[in-house]
Parts: sequence; structure tokens; C-alpha cells
Amino acid sequence: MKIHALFFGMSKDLAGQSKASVELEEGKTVKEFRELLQQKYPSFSTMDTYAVAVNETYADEEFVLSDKDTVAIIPPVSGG
Amino acid sequence: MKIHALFFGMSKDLAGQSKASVELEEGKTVKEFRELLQQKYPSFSTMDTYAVAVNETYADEEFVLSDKDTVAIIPPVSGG
Amino acid sequence: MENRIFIKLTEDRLSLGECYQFVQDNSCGGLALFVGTVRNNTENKEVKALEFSSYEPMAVKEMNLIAEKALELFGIEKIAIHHAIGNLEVSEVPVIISVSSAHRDAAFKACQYAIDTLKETVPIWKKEFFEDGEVWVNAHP
Amino acid sequence: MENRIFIKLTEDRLSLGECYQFVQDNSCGGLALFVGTVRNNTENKEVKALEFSSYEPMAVKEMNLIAEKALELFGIEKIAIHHAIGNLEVSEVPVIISVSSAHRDAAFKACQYAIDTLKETVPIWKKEFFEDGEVWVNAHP
Repeated sequence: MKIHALFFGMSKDLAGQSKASVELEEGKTVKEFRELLQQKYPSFSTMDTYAVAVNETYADEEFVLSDKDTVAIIPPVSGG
Repeated sequence: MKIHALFFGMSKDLAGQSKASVELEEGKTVKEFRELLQQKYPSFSTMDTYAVAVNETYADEEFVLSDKDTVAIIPPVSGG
Repeated sequence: MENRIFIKLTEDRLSLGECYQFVQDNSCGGLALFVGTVRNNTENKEVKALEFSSYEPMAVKEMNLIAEKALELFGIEKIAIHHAIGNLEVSEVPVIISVSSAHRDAAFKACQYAIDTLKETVPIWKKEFFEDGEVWVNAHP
Repeated sequence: MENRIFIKLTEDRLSLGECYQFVQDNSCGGLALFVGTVRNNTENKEVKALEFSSYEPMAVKEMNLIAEKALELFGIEKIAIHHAIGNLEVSEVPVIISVSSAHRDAAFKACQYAIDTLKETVPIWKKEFFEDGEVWVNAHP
């Protein structure tokens, strides 16, 4: 299945792009998606941590992704 | 000695004036001044309570008054 | 300490911008403001108008005491406390307090401390006018 | 609930008056505001400029969630949460939150809740520019 990945803040700099289309096997979770990203973008390991939002809502590690989901990489926020 | 009394808020309405000159014996306290006021203005008993300021500073019952002190009658405040 | 405090007791209309400008400081990350407004009802009776009177020199003194105490207790940068006296209509503003601080938590605490204390200690009295009479607020005759 | 919430995420300059006007309500006695400003230094390094970027649709969604939760938790009347994005200079205003309530204690609590939660959950990122480089705030590479 196809995942639309969006990169923000520091992750955008590290990925060198603001979005990417990522192929992922059916039934995979956010945790597994993170592992795949780590392979595609080794420099992501320089980020302490980041959250993930699926279709504009925060999702935890066990969340199971679906085809055409939009997955955003959310480094620690610093608004306000 | 002579005390300058100032009346504010409800006490001004009850006294029917905003200030008065009050004769008081030397060495008297705020407490005794209150008692004297109560005699001069019996309607003051309709006030639940009031504070007293001597020369623009809150004073307690034991405070000893001096000649020419300005004593203000401070009904419950309601600013803000 | 003087240039960190701005006290005003006035018959003029209060200005949110003026209170904001005074405390705004490039070393501060946060600014808390409180604006009191005249409510249109007290215990279900419609308020037509209000009159604030004060023991002016003492009120200014007490407002300064609150400001000094707030600087000391909360380590804030600047504070403005403005209060209107005279006649006010519903939706007009009797009081504005603004506080700036490096840390927003201190700004909120100091702002709340200032309005809470003002309502307890500053010799200002509010008289409410209703269709059928008038009453001194807080007095219980 | 919609007309009690005013969310804005904009490249324009924020307006304190606009936030104030929105929440002002004749049934309310108190109004608490928080104004964030850009500080001129972070850990003793002078900040030259800042850039705020956001995941816009989600940021607006999260700001709405905060506002709804604040109405529910604190029983307040109205709330405005405005955030600026794009380039800001020192002393400019990235965020304004205003809250009106019958009781001031609830207004202060809701205002503080909103700014605290915004700083934790709303997908907005600040990049600080110094003489000798730039850094994503909160990121620890």
C-alpha cells in the first residue's frame, strides 16, 4: 500500500524534502513505518524523538496504517 | 485632640457628609474612635463591618490615634 | 523599581494598548493581562449603570503596594494596574492589569494575585444602579 | 459551540484588539489574556529573527480541540486562540489567547491551560536565527 509521508520542522531538513510517497506492506503499524523511515533516512536517528500523526490526528505506535493514509512526522513542537 | 474623619461608600451616605472634624481624648485607640462614631452616627450599626485607615494606611483596633490624624472609614471595598 | 510599575486611577477610559505597551519587554516571553468588565446583571437584576468612587491617595498607595509585592513575590519584569473611577456603563472597563515576565507561569500568578488583592484591599467602591434603586456592592446593610 | 471559539493561524500580524473584542461579553465579569512575544535571547545568544512553520490543517484542528476542551473543563464563555506563522522579529507576537468568563478564576485557568497545551500539542515549529547559525527550538539533535 501507499503512504503519503509529510515532514515538518527538523525532519524536513533531515529528509531534504517536505513529502514522500512510501510503499508499505498491508497491516503494518506506525512503529513499523518508523523503522522503514529510519532505513530510508538514516539521519533521522539524530532526532531525539518525534511524534506521528495519521490523517491529522496523533497516533500511537500500535496504530495500524491503511492504504493512502497521510502520515506526518512531528518533531517536538515549539509554537507559542 | 482633633481627628479628621473621612467617610466613603455607604458610610458617606449614612453620615450624610464626606468628612467631619471629631474631638477625641488623648491616647484613644481606633476601637474607641469607632465607639464614638457609633454614638454620633447611630445608623452606622446598619453596616455589617468597616475597616479604618489612619493617614492612608489600614490600622487595627489597638492603634493609638494622635492629634490631627486623618481617619478614614472604609466599608467593604468593591473595586475591580 | 519605579519604572517597572505603572499605576493609574482615572476618570478617563482605560486603554488595553497602553497597559500592553508599558509591560512589553524584549527580554520577556510572556505577558498576562486581566480586563474587568461591567456585567449586565447581578443576581438576575439588570444593572443600568455603575459608579466607582475611591479614597484616591490611599487607593493609589495600595495599588502601588500590590505592584511592589507582585514584583517581589513572583520575580516578574513589569506590571501595570489601571482602574477607572466615575460613571461606567455595561461593557465598559473598570480595571486592567498587565504583567510581563520571562516565564509565563509567573506572569499568570502575579496577574491573578494583583486582581485578587485589589478586590480585597484597594479603597474603591462600586455602586450599582438598577431600574428600581441603587446599592453599594459588597455592603450588607 | 462554534460561535464561542475563534481560531486563527495566519501570516498576518496578530491583533490584541481583535482577540479582546471577540471574547468580550456583557454577561462576563472577567477576561484573561496571554500574549506571547519573541524574546531577544535564548541561553544568552542573541536571536536575530524567527520563523514559525506549521502543519496547517492539523494545527488548526488541535487549536480547536484545545478551545473546546477549555470551554468544557472551565465553564468559560468564549475563547480566541490566534497564532502567527512565517517570519517574526524580536518583540513581535506569535500567539494571543483571550478568554472570557463569568468568574475570573476560570478565565485565568482556561487561558493558562490553553497556552500550556498549545505548546505541547499544536504542530508549529520555531526556528531561531543567530549571528552564527540557526536552530530548531525544542529539537535536540
